[in-house]
Amino acid sequence: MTVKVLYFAGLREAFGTGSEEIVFPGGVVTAGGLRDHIAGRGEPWAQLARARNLRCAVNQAMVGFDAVVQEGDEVAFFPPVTGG
Amino acid sequence: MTVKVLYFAGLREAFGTGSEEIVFPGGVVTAGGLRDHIAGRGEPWAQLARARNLRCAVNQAMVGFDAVVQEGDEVAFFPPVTGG
Amino acid sequence: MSISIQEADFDSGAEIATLTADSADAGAVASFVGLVRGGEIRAMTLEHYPGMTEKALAEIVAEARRRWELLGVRVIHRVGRLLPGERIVLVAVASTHRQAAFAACEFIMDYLKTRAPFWKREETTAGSRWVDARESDDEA
Amino acid sequence: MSISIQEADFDSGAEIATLTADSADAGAVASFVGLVRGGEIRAMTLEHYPGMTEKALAEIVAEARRRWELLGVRVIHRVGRLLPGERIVLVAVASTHRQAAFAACEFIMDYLKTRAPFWKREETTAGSRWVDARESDDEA
Repeated sequence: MTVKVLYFAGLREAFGTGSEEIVFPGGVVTAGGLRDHIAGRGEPWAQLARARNLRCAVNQAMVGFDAVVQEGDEVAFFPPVTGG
Repeated sequence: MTVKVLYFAGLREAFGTGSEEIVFPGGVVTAGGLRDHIAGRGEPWAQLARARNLRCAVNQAMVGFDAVVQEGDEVAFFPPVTGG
Repeated sequence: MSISIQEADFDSGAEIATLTADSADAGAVASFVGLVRGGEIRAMTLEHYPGMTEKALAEIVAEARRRWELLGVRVIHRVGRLLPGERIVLVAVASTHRQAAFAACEFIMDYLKTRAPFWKREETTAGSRWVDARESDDEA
Repeated sequence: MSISIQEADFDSGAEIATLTADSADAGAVASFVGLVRGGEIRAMTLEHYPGMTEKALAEIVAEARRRWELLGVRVIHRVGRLLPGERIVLVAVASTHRQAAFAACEFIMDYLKTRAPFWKREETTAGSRWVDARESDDEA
Protein backbone atom coordinates (compact mmCIF):
# COMPACT_ATOMS: atom_id res chain seq x y z
CA MET A 1 0.00 0.00 0.00
CA THR A 2 1.00 3.59 -0.48
CA VAL A 3 0.84 6.32 2.18
CA LYS A 4 1.88 9.93 2.14
CA VAL A 5 4.26 10.77 4.96
CA LEU A 6 4.96 14.31 6.17
CA TYR A 7 7.74 15.64 8.39
CA PHE A 8 7.85 18.96 10.21
CA ALA A 9 10.32 21.23 11.98
CA GLY A 10 13.65 19.58 12.92
CA LEU A 11 12.70 16.30 11.24
CA ARG A 12 11.90 18.02 7.98
CA GLU A 13 15.26 19.75 8.09
CA ALA A 14 17.20 16.61 9.03
CA PHE A 15 15.57 14.59 6.24
CA GLY A 16 15.91 17.35 3.66
CA THR A 17 12.26 16.92 2.72
CA GLY A 18 8.83 17.64 4.13
CA SER A 19 7.00 14.77 2.46
CA GLU A 20 7.39 11.51 0.65
CA GLU A 21 5.31 8.63 -0.59
CA ILE A 22 6.06 5.35 1.10
CA VAL A 23 5.13 2.02 -0.40
CA PHE A 24 4.68 -0.51 2.33
CA PRO A 25 4.23 -4.26 1.87
CA GLY A 26 0.79 -5.40 2.99
CA GLY A 27 -2.50 -3.60 3.43
CA VAL A 28 -2.32 -2.36 7.01
CA VAL A 29 0.30 -1.22 9.50
CA THR A 30 0.35 0.73 12.75
CA ALA A 31 1.77 4.24 12.88
CA GLY A 32 4.57 2.78 15.03
CA GLY A 33 5.21 0.09 12.45
CA LEU A 34 5.45 2.70 9.72
CA ARG A 35 7.82 4.77 11.85
CA ASP A 36 10.06 1.70 12.42
CA HIS A 37 9.98 0.86 8.73
CA ILE A 38 11.19 4.35 7.81
CA ALA A 39 13.76 4.42 10.62
CA GLY A 40 15.08 1.08 9.35
CA ARG A 41 16.42 2.78 6.23
CA GLY A 42 19.34 4.11 8.31
CA GLU A 43 20.49 7.68 8.91
CA PRO A 44 19.11 10.26 8.91
CA TRP A 45 15.78 8.39 9.17
CA ALA A 46 16.96 6.33 12.12
CA GLN A 47 16.41 9.33 14.37
CA LEU A 48 12.66 8.70 14.07
CA ALA A 49 13.23 5.69 16.34
CA ARG A 50 15.38 7.69 18.76
CA ALA A 51 13.32 10.87 18.92
CA ARG A 52 12.10 11.73 22.38
CA ASN A 53 8.42 12.62 22.37
CA LEU A 54 7.87 11.99 18.67
CA ARG A 55 4.30 12.88 17.72
CA CYS A 56 2.15 11.39 15.01
CA ALA A 57 -0.99 12.40 13.17
CA VAL A 58 -3.00 10.27 10.78
CA ASN A 59 -5.19 12.22 8.37
CA GLN A 60 -4.51 15.38 10.37
CA ALA A 61 -5.69 14.00 13.69
CA MET A 62 -3.26 13.30 16.53
CA VAL A 63 -2.96 9.56 17.22
CA GLY A 64 -0.94 7.13 19.29
CA PHE A 65 1.59 4.81 17.61
CA ASP A 66 -0.85 1.92 17.80
CA ALA A 67 -3.19 3.71 15.39
CA VAL A 68 -3.91 1.90 12.14
CA VAL A 69 -2.60 3.30 8.88
CA GLN A 70 -4.26 2.33 5.65
CA GLU A 71 -3.85 2.81 1.92
CA GLY A 72 -4.02 6.48 0.96
CA ASP A 73 -3.66 7.83 4.49
CA GLU A 74 -1.67 10.97 5.25
CA VAL A 75 0.71 10.27 8.13
CA ALA A 76 2.75 13.02 9.77
CA PHE A 77 5.69 12.74 12.18
CA PHE A 78 6.83 15.77 14.13
CA PRO A 79 8.28 16.94 17.44
CA PRO A 80 5.94 18.28 20.14
CA VAL A 81 4.33 21.48 18.95
CA THR A 82 5.73 24.68 20.38
CA GLY A 83 2.65 26.80 19.79
CA GLY A 84 2.15 30.04 17.99
CA MET B 1 -16.53 82.90 51.03
CA THR B 2 -16.79 81.98 47.38
CA VAL B 3 -16.83 78.45 46.00
CA LYS B 4 -17.20 77.12 42.47
CA VAL B 5 -20.03 74.63 42.19
CA LEU B 6 -20.41 72.18 39.32
CA TYR B 7 -23.40 70.08 38.26
CA PHE B 8 -23.40 67.08 35.96
CA ALA B 9 -25.81 64.94 33.99
CA GLY B 10 -29.48 65.31 34.97
CA LEU B 11 -28.74 68.03 37.53
CA ARG B 12 -26.89 70.12 34.96
CA GLU B 13 -29.86 69.79 32.62
CA ALA B 14 -32.43 70.58 35.29
CA PHE B 15 -30.54 73.65 36.46
CA GLY B 16 -29.78 74.84 32.94
CA THR B 17 -26.15 75.33 33.86
CA GLY B 18 -23.09 73.23 34.61
CA SER B 19 -21.42 75.63 37.00
CA GLU B 20 -21.88 78.69 39.13
CA GLU B 21 -20.05 80.67 41.76
CA ILE B 22 -21.70 80.63 45.13
CA VAL B 23 -21.03 83.23 47.77
CA PHE B 24 -21.66 81.75 51.17
CA PRO B 25 -21.77 83.63 54.48
CA GLY B 26 -18.92 82.61 56.77
CA GLY B 27 -15.56 80.95 56.12
CA VAL B 28 -16.39 77.25 56.31
CA VAL B 29 -19.30 74.93 55.57
CA THR B 30 -19.81 71.23 55.03
CA ALA B 31 -20.65 69.86 51.61
CA GLY B 32 -24.06 68.98 53.00
CA GLY B 33 -24.51 72.52 54.30
CA LEU B 34 -23.65 73.92 50.90
CA ARG B 35 -26.12 71.51 49.27
CA ASP B 36 -28.88 72.61 51.65
CA HIS B 37 -28.03 76.25 51.03
CA ILE B 38 -28.41 75.82 47.28
CA ALA B 39 -31.56 73.68 47.64
CA GLY B 40 -33.06 76.41 49.81
CA ARG B 41 -33.28 78.68 46.79
CA GLY B 42 -36.36 76.72 45.67
CA GLU B 43 -37.04 74.90 42.40
CA PRO B 44 -35.29 73.60 40.43
CA TRP B 45 -32.51 73.65 43.04
CA ALA B 46 -34.67 72.02 45.68
CA GLN B 47 -34.19 68.69 43.98
CA LEU B 48 -30.63 68.63 45.36
CA ALA B 49 -32.21 67.94 48.74
CA ARG B 50 -34.55 65.27 47.32
CA ALA B 51 -32.07 63.48 45.05
CA ARG B 52 -31.61 59.83 45.88
CA ASN B 53 -27.94 58.92 46.02
CA LEU B 54 -26.61 62.40 45.34
CA ARG B 55 -22.82 62.32 45.07
CA CYS B 56 -20.36 65.05 45.93
CA ALA B 57 -16.73 65.78 45.09
CA VAL B 58 -14.58 68.52 46.60
CA ASN B 59 -11.59 69.53 44.51
CA GLN B 60 -12.21 66.53 42.25
CA ALA B 61 -12.11 63.94 45.02
CA MET B 62 -15.23 62.06 46.12
CA VAL B 63 -16.30 63.03 49.63
CA GLY B 64 -19.14 62.50 52.08
CA PHE B 65 -21.51 65.35 52.91
CA ASP B 66 -19.69 65.99 56.17
CA ALA B 67 -16.59 67.06 54.24
CA VAL B 68 -15.40 70.61 54.84
CA VAL B 69 -15.65 73.15 52.02
CA GLN B 70 -13.43 76.20 52.09
CA GLU B 71 -12.82 79.40 50.15
CA GLY B 72 -11.85 78.70 46.57
CA ASP B 73 -12.82 75.03 46.58
CA GLU B 74 -14.40 73.35 43.58
CA VAL B 75 -17.48 71.44 44.71
CA ALA B 76 -19.38 69.15 42.37
CA PHE B 77 -22.83 67.58 42.79
CA PHE B 78 -23.92 64.75 40.55
CA PRO B 79 -25.90 61.52 40.36
CA PRO B 80 -24.10 58.18 40.77
CA VAL B 81 -21.74 57.67 37.85
CA THR B 82 -22.91 55.27 35.18
CA GLY B 83 -19.46 54.41 33.82
CA GLY B 84 -18.01 54.56 30.36
CA MET C 1 1.00 55.58 29.74
CA SER C 2 -1.39 57.86 27.98
CA ILE C 3 -4.99 58.74 28.71
CA SER C 4 -7.27 60.74 26.45
CA ILE C 5 -10.85 61.82 26.85
CA GLN C 6 -12.00 63.18 23.56
CA GLU C 7 -14.91 63.62 21.19
CA ALA C 8 -12.95 62.38 18.19
CA ASP C 9 -12.89 58.79 17.01
CA PHE C 10 -9.64 56.81 17.19
CA ASP C 11 -7.71 54.25 15.12
CA SER C 12 -7.46 51.09 17.23
CA GLY C 13 -4.74 49.51 15.12
CA ALA C 14 -2.53 52.59 15.11
CA GLU C 15 -2.89 52.94 18.88
CA ILE C 16 -1.97 49.29 19.45
CA ALA C 17 1.03 49.63 17.15
CA THR C 18 2.23 52.83 18.84
CA LEU C 19 2.07 51.16 22.22
CA THR C 20 4.73 48.62 21.29
CA ALA C 21 6.81 50.66 18.89
CA ASP C 22 9.30 51.68 21.56
CA SER C 23 9.56 48.46 23.53
CA ALA C 24 11.53 45.47 22.32
CA ASP C 25 10.16 43.44 25.25
CA ALA C 26 6.51 43.93 24.43
CA GLY C 27 5.45 40.52 23.17
CA ALA C 28 1.81 40.94 24.12
CA VAL C 29 -0.87 43.56 23.65
CA ALA C 30 -4.34 42.92 25.03
CA SER C 31 -6.94 45.42 24.05
CA PHE C 32 -10.60 46.15 24.33
CA VAL C 33 -12.81 48.24 22.13
CA GLY C 34 -16.28 49.13 23.34
CA LEU C 35 -18.98 50.22 20.90
CA VAL C 36 -22.43 51.68 21.17
CA ARG C 37 -24.82 48.80 20.82
CA GLY C 38 -27.78 49.15 18.53
CA GLY C 39 -31.16 47.63 19.18
CA GLU C 40 -33.44 50.17 20.81
CA ILE C 41 -30.74 52.77 21.28
CA ARG C 42 -30.73 55.51 18.66
CA ALA C 43 -27.84 57.42 20.24
CA MET C 44 -25.90 57.67 23.46
CA THR C 45 -24.43 60.82 24.97
CA LEU C 46 -21.52 60.56 27.37
CA GLU C 47 -20.70 63.31 29.82
CA HIS C 48 -17.65 63.50 32.04
CA TYR C 49 -16.17 65.72 34.73
CA PRO C 50 -13.21 67.39 33.03
CA GLY C 51 -10.19 67.08 35.27
CA MET C 52 -11.65 64.62 37.74
CA THR C 53 -12.34 61.95 35.16
CA GLU C 54 -8.79 62.15 33.78
CA LYS C 55 -7.42 61.98 37.32
CA ALA C 56 -9.57 58.95 38.15
CA LEU C 57 -8.41 57.12 35.03
CA ALA C 58 -4.77 57.98 35.73
CA GLU C 59 -5.17 56.52 39.22
CA ILE C 60 -6.67 53.27 38.01
CA VAL C 61 -3.95 52.88 35.38
CA ALA C 62 -1.31 53.52 38.06
CA GLU C 63 -2.99 50.86 40.20
CA ALA C 64 -2.86 48.40 37.27
CA ARG C 65 0.84 49.14 36.84
CA ARG C 66 1.43 48.34 40.51
CA ARG C 67 -0.42 45.04 40.22
CA TRP C 68 1.11 43.80 36.96
CA GLU C 69 4.35 44.32 35.08
CA LEU C 70 3.22 46.44 32.19
CA LEU C 71 5.19 48.10 29.43
CA GLY C 72 2.53 50.48 28.21
CA VAL C 73 -1.10 51.42 28.70
CA ARG C 74 -3.30 53.44 26.39
CA VAL C 75 -6.80 54.59 27.32
CA ILE C 76 -9.04 56.58 25.02
CA HIS C 77 -12.57 57.38 26.07
CA ARG C 78 -14.92 59.33 23.88
CA VAL C 79 -17.52 61.76 25.14
CA GLY C 80 -20.38 63.51 23.42
CA ARG C 81 -23.15 62.05 21.29
CA LEU C 82 -22.38 58.67 19.72
CA LEU C 83 -24.42 56.55 17.35
CA PRO C 84 -24.88 52.77 17.38
CA GLY C 85 -21.78 51.03 16.09
CA GLU C 86 -19.50 53.91 16.99
CA ARG C 87 -16.43 53.24 19.11
CA ILE C 88 -16.68 54.50 22.70
CA VAL C 89 -13.55 53.29 24.41
CA LEU C 90 -10.18 51.71 23.79
CA VAL C 91 -8.00 50.18 26.47
CA ALA C 92 -4.76 48.65 25.23
CA VAL C 93 -2.13 47.15 27.51
CA ALA C 94 1.34 46.00 26.48
CA SER C 95 3.35 43.56 28.54
CA THR C 96 6.01 40.93 28.24
CA HIS C 97 3.43 38.26 28.99
CA ARG C 98 -0.10 37.84 27.79
CA GLN C 99 -1.62 36.96 31.17
CA ALA C 100 -0.55 40.31 32.64
CA ALA C 101 -1.79 42.16 29.56
CA PHE C 102 -5.21 40.47 29.67
CA ALA C 103 -5.64 40.85 33.42
CA ALA C 104 -4.69 44.53 33.46
CA CYS C 105 -6.85 45.34 30.44
CA GLU C 106 -9.89 43.68 32.00
CA PHE C 107 -9.18 45.36 35.37
CA ILE C 108 -9.10 48.81 33.78
CA MET C 109 -12.22 48.11 31.73
CA ASP C 110 -14.14 46.90 34.80
CA TYR C 111 -13.32 50.16 36.52
CA LEU C 112 -14.22 52.24 33.48
CA LYS C 113 -17.58 50.56 33.00
CA THR C 114 -18.68 50.75 36.61
CA ARG C 115 -16.94 53.44 38.62
CA ALA C 116 -15.34 55.97 36.27
CA PRO C 117 -16.88 59.45 36.37
CA PHE C 118 -19.03 59.27 33.26
CA TRP C 119 -22.75 59.73 32.87
CA LYS C 120 -24.72 58.26 30.01
CA ARG C 121 -27.86 59.47 28.37
CA GLU C 122 -29.66 57.16 26.01
CA GLU C 123 -31.95 58.19 23.19
CA THR C 124 -34.56 55.66 22.14
CA THR C 125 -37.63 55.99 20.00
CA ALA C 126 -39.48 56.55 23.31
CA GLY C 127 -37.35 59.57 24.18
CA SER C 128 -34.19 60.39 26.01
CA ARG C 129 -33.14 59.59 29.56
CA TRP C 130 -30.14 59.42 31.85
CA VAL C 131 -29.10 55.85 32.57
CA ASP C 132 -29.47 54.64 36.15
CA ALA C 133 -26.31 53.56 37.91
CA ARG C 134 -27.75 50.15 38.75
CA GLU C 135 -28.47 49.17 35.17
CA SER C 136 -25.46 50.73 33.53
CA ASP C 137 -23.11 47.76 33.59
CA ASP C 138 -25.51 45.65 31.58
CA GLU C 139 -23.83 46.88 28.49
CA ALA C 140 -20.73 45.48 26.85
CA MET D 1 -15.73 33.24 12.32
CA SER D 2 -12.69 33.51 10.17
CA ILE D 3 -9.26 31.92 10.55
CA SER D 4 -6.22 32.74 8.44
CA ILE D 5 -2.74 31.35 8.51
CA GLN D 6 -0.61 33.54 6.33
CA GLU D 7 2.84 35.00 5.76
CA ALA D 8 1.51 38.52 5.26
CA ASP D 9 1.17 41.08 8.02
CA PHE D 10 -2.29 42.28 9.07
CA ASP D 11 -4.03 45.49 10.11
CA SER D 12 -5.30 44.98 13.66
CA GLY D 13 -7.62 47.97 13.61
CA ALA D 14 -9.25 47.03 10.33
CA GLU D 15 -9.78 43.45 11.52
CA ILE D 16 -11.37 44.63 14.77
CA ALA D 17 -13.62 47.01 12.87
CA THR D 18 -14.68 44.35 10.35
CA LEU D 19 -15.61 42.01 13.16
CA THR D 20 -18.33 44.32 14.43
CA ALA D 21 -19.40 45.95 11.18
CA ASP D 22 -22.27 43.51 10.68
CA SER D 23 -23.53 43.15 14.22
CA ALA D 24 -25.59 45.81 15.96
CA ASP D 25 -25.30 43.82 19.21
CA ALA D 26 -21.53 43.77 19.36
CA GLY D 27 -20.75 46.15 22.17
CA ALA D 28 -17.44 44.56 23.06
CA VAL D 29 -14.35 43.45 21.19
CA ALA D 30 -11.48 41.95 23.13
CA SER D 31 -8.35 41.35 21.16
CA PHE D 32 -4.80 40.21 21.51
CA VAL D 33 -1.81 40.95 19.34
CA GLY D 34 1.36 38.93 19.85
CA LEU D 35 4.68 40.22 18.61
CA VAL D 36 8.16 38.81 18.23
CA ARG D 37 10.09 39.97 21.27
CA GLY D 38 13.54 41.40 20.80
CA GLY D 39 16.37 40.89 23.24
CA GLU D 40 18.53 37.97 22.13
CA ILE D 41 16.26 36.91 19.32
CA ARG D 42 17.31 38.09 15.87
CA ALA D 43 14.47 36.37 14.07
CA MET D 44 11.86 33.69 14.58
CA THR D 45 10.56 31.27 11.97
CA LEU D 46 7.15 29.69 12.39
CA GLU D 47 6.19 26.48 10.65
CA HIS D 48 2.76 24.90 10.57
CA TYR D 49 1.03 21.80 9.23
CA PRO D 50 -1.13 23.11 6.40
CA GLY D 51 -4.61 21.70 6.78
CA MET D 52 -4.21 20.29 10.26
CA THR D 53 -3.33 23.63 11.86
CA GLU D 54 -6.35 25.35 10.32
CA LYS D 55 -8.54 22.47 11.45
CA ALA D 56 -7.16 22.65 14.99
CA LEU D 57 -7.79 26.40 15.18
CA ALA D 58 -11.31 26.00 13.81
CA GLU D 59 -12.02 23.42 16.50
CA ILE D 60 -10.79 25.63 19.32
CA VAL D 61 -12.80 28.58 18.02
CA ALA D 62 -15.87 26.34 17.83
CA GLU D 63 -15.21 25.27 21.43
CA ALA D 64 -15.00 28.92 22.48
CA ARG D 65 -18.32 29.59 20.77
CA ARG D 66 -19.89 26.74 22.70
CA ARG D 67 -18.59 28.10 26.00
CA TRP D 68 -19.43 31.78 25.52
CA GLU D 69 -22.00 33.75 23.56
CA LEU D 70 -19.88 35.26 20.84
CA LEU D 71 -20.84 37.35 17.85
CA GLY D 72 -17.63 37.03 15.90
CA VAL D 73 -14.13 35.61 16.12
CA ARG D 74 -11.15 36.48 13.96
CA VAL D 75 -7.85 34.61 14.17
CA ILE D 76 -4.82 35.48 12.06
CA HIS D 77 -1.57 33.64 12.61
CA ARG D 78 1.50 34.40 10.61
CA VAL D 79 4.06 31.83 9.52
CA GLY D 80 7.52 32.17 7.98
CA ARG D 81 10.44 34.24 9.17
CA LEU D 82 9.56 37.18 11.42
CA LEU D 83 11.78 39.86 12.94
CA PRO D 84 11.60 41.36 16.44
CA GLY D 85 8.68 43.75 16.76
CA GLU D 86 6.73 42.08 13.96
CA ARG D 87 3.17 40.97 14.62
CA ILE D 88 2.72 37.19 14.90
CA VAL D 89 -0.87 36.67 15.87
CA LEU D 90 -4.20 38.42 16.23
CA VAL D 91 -7.18 37.03 18.08
CA ALA D 92 -10.21 39.30 18.20
CA VAL D 93 -13.52 38.30 19.75
CA ALA D 94 -16.77 40.25 19.56
CA SER D 95 -19.57 39.74 22.01
CA THR D 96 -22.46 41.55 23.60
CA HIS D 97 -20.59 41.59 26.91
CA ARG D 98 -16.98 42.28 27.68
CA GLN D 99 -16.50 39.39 30.11
CA ALA D 100 -17.35 36.83 27.42
CA ALA D 101 -15.12 38.61 24.90
CA PHE D 102 -12.15 38.69 27.27
CA ALA D 103 -12.58 35.11 28.46
CA ALA D 104 -12.91 33.68 24.96
CA CYS D 105 -9.99 35.70 23.63
CA GLU D 106 -7.73 34.50 26.43
CA PHE D 107 -8.96 30.92 26.02
CA ILE D 108 -8.12 30.89 22.32
CA MET D 109 -4.74 32.53 22.93
CA ASP D 110 -3.84 29.96 25.61
CA TYR D 111 -4.54 27.19 23.16
CA LEU D 112 -2.63 28.90 20.37
CA LYS D 113 0.45 29.48 22.50
CA THR D 114 0.63 26.00 23.94
CA ARG D 115 -1.10 23.38 21.87
CA ALA D 116 -1.67 24.66 18.34
CA PRO D 117 0.32 22.84 15.65
CA PHE D 118 3.11 25.35 15.14
CA TRP D 119 6.85 24.90 15.47
CA LYS D 120 9.21 27.76 16.20
CA ARG D 121 12.81 28.20 15.29
CA GLU D 122 14.76 31.01 16.89
CA GLU D 123 17.79 32.74 15.47
CA THR D 124 20.12 34.32 17.97
CA THR D 125 23.68 35.59 17.61
CA ALA D 126 24.71 32.12 18.80
CA GLY D 127 22.93 30.41 15.90
CA SER D 128 19.57 28.92 15.09
CA ARG D 129 17.58 26.24 16.87
CA TRP D 130 14.11 24.76 17.17
CA VAL D 131 12.40 25.76 20.38
CA ASP D 132 11.67 23.00 22.90
CA ALA D 133 8.04 22.40 23.75
CA ARG D 134 8.66 22.85 27.47
CA GLU D 135 10.12 26.33 27.16
CA SER D 136 7.89 27.63 24.44
CA ASP D 137 5.16 29.21 26.57
CA ASP D 138 7.61 31.56 28.25
CA GLU D 139 6.91 34.04 25.58
CA ALA D 140 4.15 36.63 25.49
